[in-house]
Amino acid sequence: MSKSKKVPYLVDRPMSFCPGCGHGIAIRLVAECLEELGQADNIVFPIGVGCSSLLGGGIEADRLHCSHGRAGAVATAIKRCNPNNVVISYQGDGDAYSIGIGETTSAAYRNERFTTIIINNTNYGMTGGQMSNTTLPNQKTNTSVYGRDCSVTGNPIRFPELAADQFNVGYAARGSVHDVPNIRKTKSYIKKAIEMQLSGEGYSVVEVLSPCPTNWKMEPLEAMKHIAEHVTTYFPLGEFVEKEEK
Amino acid sequence: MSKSKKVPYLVDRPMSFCPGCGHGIAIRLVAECLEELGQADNIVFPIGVGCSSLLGGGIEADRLHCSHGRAGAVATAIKRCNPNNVVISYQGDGDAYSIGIGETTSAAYRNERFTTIIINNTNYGMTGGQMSNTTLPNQKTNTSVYGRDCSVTGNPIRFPELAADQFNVGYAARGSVHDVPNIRKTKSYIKKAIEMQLSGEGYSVVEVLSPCPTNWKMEPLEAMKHIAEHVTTYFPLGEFVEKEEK
Amino acid sequence: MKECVFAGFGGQGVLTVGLLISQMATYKDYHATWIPQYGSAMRGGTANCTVKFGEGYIYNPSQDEPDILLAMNNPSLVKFLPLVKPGGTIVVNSDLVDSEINTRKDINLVEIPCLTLAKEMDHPRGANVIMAGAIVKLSGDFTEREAIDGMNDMFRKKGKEKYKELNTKALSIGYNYI
Amino acid sequence: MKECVFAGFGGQGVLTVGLLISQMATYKDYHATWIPQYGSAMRGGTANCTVKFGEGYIYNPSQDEPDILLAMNNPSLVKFLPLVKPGGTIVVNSDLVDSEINTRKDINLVEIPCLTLAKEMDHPRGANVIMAGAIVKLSGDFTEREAIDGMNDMFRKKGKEKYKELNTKALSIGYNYI
Amino acid sequence: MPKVMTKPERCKQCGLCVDACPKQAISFGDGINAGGYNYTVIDESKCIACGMCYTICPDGVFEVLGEK
Amino acid sequence: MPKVMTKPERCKQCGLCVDACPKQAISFGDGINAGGYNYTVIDESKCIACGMCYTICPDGVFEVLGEK
Amino acid sequence: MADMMKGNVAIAEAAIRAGARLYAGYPITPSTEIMEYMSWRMAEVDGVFVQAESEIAGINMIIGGAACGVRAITASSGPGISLKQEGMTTLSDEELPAVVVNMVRYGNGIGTLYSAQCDYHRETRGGGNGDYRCIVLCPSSVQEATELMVLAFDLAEKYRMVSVFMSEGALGQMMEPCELPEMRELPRYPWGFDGKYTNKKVGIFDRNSRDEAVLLNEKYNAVKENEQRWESIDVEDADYVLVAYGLPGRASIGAAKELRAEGYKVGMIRVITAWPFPEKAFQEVNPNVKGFITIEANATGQLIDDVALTALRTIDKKVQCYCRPHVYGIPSVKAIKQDFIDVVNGNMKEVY
Amino acid sequence: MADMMKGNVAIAEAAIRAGARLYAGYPITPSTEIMEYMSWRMAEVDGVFVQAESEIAGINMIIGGAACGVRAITASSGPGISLKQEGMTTLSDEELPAVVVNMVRYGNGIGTLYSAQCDYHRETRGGGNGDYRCIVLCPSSVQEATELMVLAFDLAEKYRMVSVFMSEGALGQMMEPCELPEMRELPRYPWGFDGKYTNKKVGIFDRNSRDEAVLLNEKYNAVKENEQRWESIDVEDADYVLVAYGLPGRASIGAAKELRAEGYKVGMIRVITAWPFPEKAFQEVNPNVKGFITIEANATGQLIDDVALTALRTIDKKVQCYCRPHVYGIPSVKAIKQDFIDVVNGNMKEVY
Ligand SMILES: Cc1ncc(C[n+]2csc(CCOP(=O)(O)OP(=O)(O)O)c2C)c(N)n1
Ligand SMILES: Cc1ncc(C[n+]2csc(CCOP(=O)(O)OP(=O)(O)O)c2C)c(N)n1
Ligand code: SF4
Ligand code: SF4
Ligand code: SF4
Ligand code: SF4
Ligand code: SF4
Ligand code: SF4
Ligand SMILES: [Mg+2]
Ligand SMILES: [Mg+2]
Repeated sequence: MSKSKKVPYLVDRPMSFCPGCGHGIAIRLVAECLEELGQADNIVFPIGVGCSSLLGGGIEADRLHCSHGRAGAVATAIKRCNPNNVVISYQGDGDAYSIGIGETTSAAYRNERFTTIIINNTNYGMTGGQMSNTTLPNQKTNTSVYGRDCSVTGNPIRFPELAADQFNVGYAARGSVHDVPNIRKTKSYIKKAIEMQLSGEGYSVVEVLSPCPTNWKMEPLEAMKHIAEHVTTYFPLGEFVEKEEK
Repeated sequence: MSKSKKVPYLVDRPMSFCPGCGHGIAIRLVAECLEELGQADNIVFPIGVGCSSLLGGGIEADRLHCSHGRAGAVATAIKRCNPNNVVISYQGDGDAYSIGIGETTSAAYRNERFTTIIINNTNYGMTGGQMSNTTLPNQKTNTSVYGRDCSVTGNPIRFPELAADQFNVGYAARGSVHDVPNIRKTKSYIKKAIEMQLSGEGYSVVEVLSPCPTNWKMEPLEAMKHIAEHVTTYFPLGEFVEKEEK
Repeated sequence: MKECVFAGFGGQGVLTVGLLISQMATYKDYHATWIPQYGSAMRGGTANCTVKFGEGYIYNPSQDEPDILLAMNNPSLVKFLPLVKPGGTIVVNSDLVDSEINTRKDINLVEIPCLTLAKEMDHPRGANVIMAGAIVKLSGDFTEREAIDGMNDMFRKKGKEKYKELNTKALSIGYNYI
Repeated sequence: MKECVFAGFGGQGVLTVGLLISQMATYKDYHATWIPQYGSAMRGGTANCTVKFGEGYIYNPSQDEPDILLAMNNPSLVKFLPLVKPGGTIVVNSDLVDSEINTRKDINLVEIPCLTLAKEMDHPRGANVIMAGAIVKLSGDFTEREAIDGMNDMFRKKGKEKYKELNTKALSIGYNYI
Repeated sequence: MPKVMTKPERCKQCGLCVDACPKQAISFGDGINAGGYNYTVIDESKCIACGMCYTICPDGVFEVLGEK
Repeated sequence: MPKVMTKPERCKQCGLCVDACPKQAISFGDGINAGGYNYTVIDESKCIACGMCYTICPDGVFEVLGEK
Repeated sequence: MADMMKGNVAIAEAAIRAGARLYAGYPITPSTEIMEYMSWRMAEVDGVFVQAESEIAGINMIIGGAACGVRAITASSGPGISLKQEGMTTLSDEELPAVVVNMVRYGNGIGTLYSAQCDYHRETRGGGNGDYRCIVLCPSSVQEATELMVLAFDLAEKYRMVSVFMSEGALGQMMEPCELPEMRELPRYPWGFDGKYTNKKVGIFDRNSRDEAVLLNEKYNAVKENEQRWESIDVEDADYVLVAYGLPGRASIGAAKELRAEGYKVGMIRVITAWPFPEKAFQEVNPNVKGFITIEANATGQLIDDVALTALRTIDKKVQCYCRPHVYGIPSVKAIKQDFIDVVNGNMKEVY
Repeated sequence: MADMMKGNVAIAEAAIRAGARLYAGYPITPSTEIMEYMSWRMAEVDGVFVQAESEIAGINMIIGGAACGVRAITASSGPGISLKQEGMTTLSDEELPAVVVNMVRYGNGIGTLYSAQCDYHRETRGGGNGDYRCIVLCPSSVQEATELMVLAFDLAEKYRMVSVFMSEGALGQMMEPCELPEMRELPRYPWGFDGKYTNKKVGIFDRNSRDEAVLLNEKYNAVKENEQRWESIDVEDADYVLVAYGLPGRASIGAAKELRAEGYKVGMIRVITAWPFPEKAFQEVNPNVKGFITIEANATGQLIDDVALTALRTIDKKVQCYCRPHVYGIPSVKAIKQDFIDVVNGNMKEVY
């Protein structure tokens, strides 16, 4: 018989995401890691605008609804003012990589000592499914109705890779929640990211590939399969940098 | 006897930079390239805020003083609306890499077909010498009076490298104006960048290491030597990507 | 001027019923407005819209005091019951809605098993059109012909003509169920 | 209330002369204001500041109608000449300034070869302090002692005491040049 | 003692757990919760308390009563 | 015919050309321009029209009259 | 017989027909459908569509396009419009015409999605630095929205100003029968960049602020004189005049008509140009009017200030000004009638 | 005997002494010295200094710090303040106290470096989305600046609002003798984040907008009632009252005194809190006053609206309101006296 499993109290309440949405899994993983690391009562969440906003009533912890894209800056100040708290910004791909690209890269650049979790569902979910900077080539969205044309809109951005290659960050990884093994692996990434923060060595980021069945216009299971078959081909899973702890 | 050399009419007027400032050399190189490529009457300059602003009266061409940091977005629209014009955004390191990091990276990300020239003088010159994202480790500025502490402010950003490694851009290079050979090489980079734009293949960027004797509190010659001896150790010169023309 | 509220789960087609009725009104040269509830409340899974139409100009397009309420599920009935104008009509999807919820005596409650009817006619997605037919009849503002023409005109313009016959039939079923 | 304008090239220390005079005034419990021209015009290489001081409150600290103008170079004289109050005083650095530029008869022009004087006393960076001394005298508002004490107080607080003797001497030279 | 406890009021009928359960122990029952969803029910006889359902469920429906 | 023409009113006395000239043909004269700067003068006898001064001068002071 | 059309779609298509050939923006509810429509429609008319990385990039793209002489438009709401303030003052400063659509949603900060009128002060006075003004057009129906969109471009062009198209979020979401304007085939503005420095008046840096201040005031005075728009009823003999705009304005007309029918001497001014404020409408008001009542969908009352200031300029005596902010949504005709009754019965204190 | 101190330095040190322990911002003339000072000074008091990548990041860092209960301050000017508007409405919405310094410079768009008062409308009404208000404090001397900085923090804390410290650029650049306030050792605000969810009222997402609108108005009414600040002279018997703030306000006092001495019945109100506007100052004005004259350093006249609106509330009859915008700089005492003479001689048309 396996270990008992109970939703951590941090997130043990009804969530208002759509059926089959990956946000619910991701935030639970964060809560599990915090609990296991004994940090569940030592946590501040700056939260982005997007379906992340639906966490407002979903988690019982210090949390601030940041202006769209600005969680990187807000988290910077929170961590600097409260260095002993664990600070985790929870954002979507639109929030962190489009409007917030300045704040997100600048926090990584400065190697701010907080953790960023970015839910990459390859579109702006909350506003009804527009193209984002992680929308796959040829993916149809409400602002790429004939499929994304990368020759004029750019290729999907790979932020953990960028942070790992260009900046002096502590930890960068990409996981996915499309099946149980990947959920477990993603949890291990999130845990390492928080541990990196606890060590004070540097900025940590985990991008989480996550389904948006509503805007992908797919059934939840189909959406999970879509991640396995397509999304991961553009967004390789794994760890891109892990600084040695001093 | 060598070839005759005359300041191109585009910039053949008094400039209001400080004595020994590299901006004057850099903008002349741009004008020379345009002239040699037959584009001197086919050019639009979105110009950043900084000592670049002093170009207002310095060049006779279509030019727009963009809000601080936003030249990347302005240039995007200009090039898309006037695809047959050569569009060159001329910006400082503060303008392009601090406040404008979002617009600069987003233009590179989308592979917009214009050219960016970034004058990297390792500080905010116009406002009197504050730290910028390219300030060297331990460099004293008005906001790093004891020398830049990279452990909390980040390591100097290397944008051409970032663009080359992370995005699908056409051309990225870094030159310097600290002596005649480097000025000549930098000119060749700028020319390639404009050629890349003319070919329509993609975004091109040339960063130019440039002295700011006033805020470095150095004599002009000393400032040039400082570039050779110190600045280039953090900012390697050369070309980082050059897309094959189709 | 008539005011109708159409409410249900996201997938039940209530916004379309509303649009249908408003388009029929326009087709008859009435003034008409259609206004949805929008925003992230969508994620709760409920949707509703308000349609107003009539001969005069519509000063306030927004929800006010509906003459007619279509409630396709229980939460909708609970939510909008108190708003219905005294003497107004409430049409419920009796396949899903528990009419016991209704506590008002001053309204006219009409129960239509639209899911069953739709299944019977082999057009499971036509339940909302059936309801549209019923509401058309109850409103007294359109003939069956006018309603059908208005509806078909709308679906044609939207390039959704292929269900023309099924939809015509569904509308008639609803119209004649009353 | 006295208004003085101090103008010259960036490196000539005119802002410091202004500050010196204002600090002397404060030292004497006068009201005083010091206001520079700021901004990217700096790059042209010229600098200037306006100092007002007196027993009464200074309502407008900004440049208005100077009683005294210090012009350390030609462009400064050209620029500020028209502003000086009729009957006012203009002190020029006669080592650099061409007094011919002056077209006004209603002012008192004082020529001081401050660069030469500074060289002579072996304190080449003291030309501005010499000018301060002259202006102190011309203003009639301070004794030599008051001026020297005010100045030394300021330099001491700024941690720049090491030139105390040289500066005292420079001030005296300027004061007594008049 | 049951191996798995559920909070049916949270279920949104996404079906992810049904697919993930290695023992086909989960199915949709007839009940409808306040959200209007057919919620899941567990066949305790099949369940091996492996916890897959807990791991995949986005809505925190499951609690697996395995070893502490 | 001179090999190099200058626009002395533009000179800001930065000294870069003086340093760059391979023939030490450039020096500061006695003249002061409107900006207050001691501007550069060229010793034509030393100049080889190499163009270094043109290349380094940030203020467009030089025109080198070499081959067209 | 016109078809039912969604406000945001009608607005977008009207812009295309008015000559818009650049759209750059970032999505935000309740304006997003405008962008979504433009994302495919712009290409059909050989225009440029850019999905910007942010509202700031979006408005700066508008600046770039406008400088090329292209009719340019962006749309947003709430915080998104706040982010455009620097760009809007820059457009104004450079005298670049453009249209900025604000589908107003309720709330400070991140705000809510409710339809509202809480940005009145900002749009009429400018939320960017400086003294600039934008023309502010406020439709009350989908049909009027399409007409005002054409006007927005025409006025922006005529005065080289920014036209703010300020509408409540609900208008973008609602459907009404609507006849679209004719498709115009317009050349670019003649003065845009062409790479040849043909036009020396766009993008120049060094300017004389004092001279410009005079020109600025002259321009704004011309706009004030020529471009006031409003709809009013029964103001000549009114004891009380309701003042409102947009959808609450529309509902207020209904209320005023019903009150008239009930025997109250009520008039109504529906403001169409919030700037320039329709002073001329007030000149027609009964000189013995007892009070003005603003009906607003915001928390604190904002229109009230312009009403009081305008009354001060147009009515010879002091007139009481009342304000009933309904927070968000569209106040019902019944609620507005009640507001009036509250005033008459002395149950509402005047603001001015 | 106080030492000469530069305005920006005095402002920065006063903020430190008032308890500021977070500075985050981006340089811009003429505010930069505040940031430069903070860059080394903050560390000395164990505070946090972050050089933000932009004004937007800066104001959002202020949000983060304020949410932790830290006294936070940022400073900027012109377009930099425009970029902070979204953050400022968010601070207001979250009821987070903070101080935002605007060292106002002249101009729309990128603007100029001239000292001016062109942001009055924006600061008093909010340039972000929504209905929020900030307390706006306007010093007229370096000494007063240090005192108002302490007040700015205290009022921000008391009402959980943003205090905007609005000063002309010139005040930051000028030097005057100045006595600094005492150094205070204050604990953090008691309600900030501690990681333990001790305080459940910061950062909550779901709120009832209608209820909040009521509370918002109550709060703003309390501020209006309690926090008006002004300096006035000779208003009780004045035929004309000059109204101004900041350095032009200071010069206007000089002008009013000289005019009085010359026999004119002139009074003067120097506005210290631009919001809440000092209505109480107007209550003391001669009921038979003939006119108010605003002296402003902007292009279009902005203070004039609040003066007219306040006169409307406080004076029983219609009073003419005149406005003389001096574009930028500090108008001289002589120029202001001339403005007055122009009004008396009928050479200036009233605005209201
Ligand atoms: C300043 C601002 N601009 C735009 C919006 C509208 N908006 C809300 S969420 C969102 C996109 C969210 O996408 P993402 O970050 O990917 O999160 P998701 O919903 O996909 O999880 C947008 C554009 C906003 N709230 N604020
Ligand atoms: C929105 C905004 N923020 C700040 C400023 C002030 N500012 C002007 S130039 C400048 C920095 C310029 O530095 P850089 O881009 O490196 O150019 P440089 O002067 O060094 O060539 C700053 C911060 C501004 N004009 N606008
Ligand atoms: S819209 Fe997409 S991301 Fe948002 S809650 Fe629904 S499924 Fe999840
Ligand atoms: S401040 Fe520096 S960059 Fe600017 S003009 Fe002077 S030397 Fe050049
Ligand atoms: S614990 Fe395992 S076996 Fe039991 S229901 Fe869940 S997934 Fe199936
Ligand atoms: S995974 Fe959870 S929400 Fe989805 S069907 Fe299973 S129990 Fe219900
Ligand atoms: S051309 Fe060459 S040799 Fe002649 S002055 Fe210039 S640098 Fe010297
Ligand atoms: S390089 Fe040019 S500006 Fe510098 S000294 Fe020589 S001529 Fe003068
Ligand atoms: Mg997303
Ligand atoms: Mg720089």
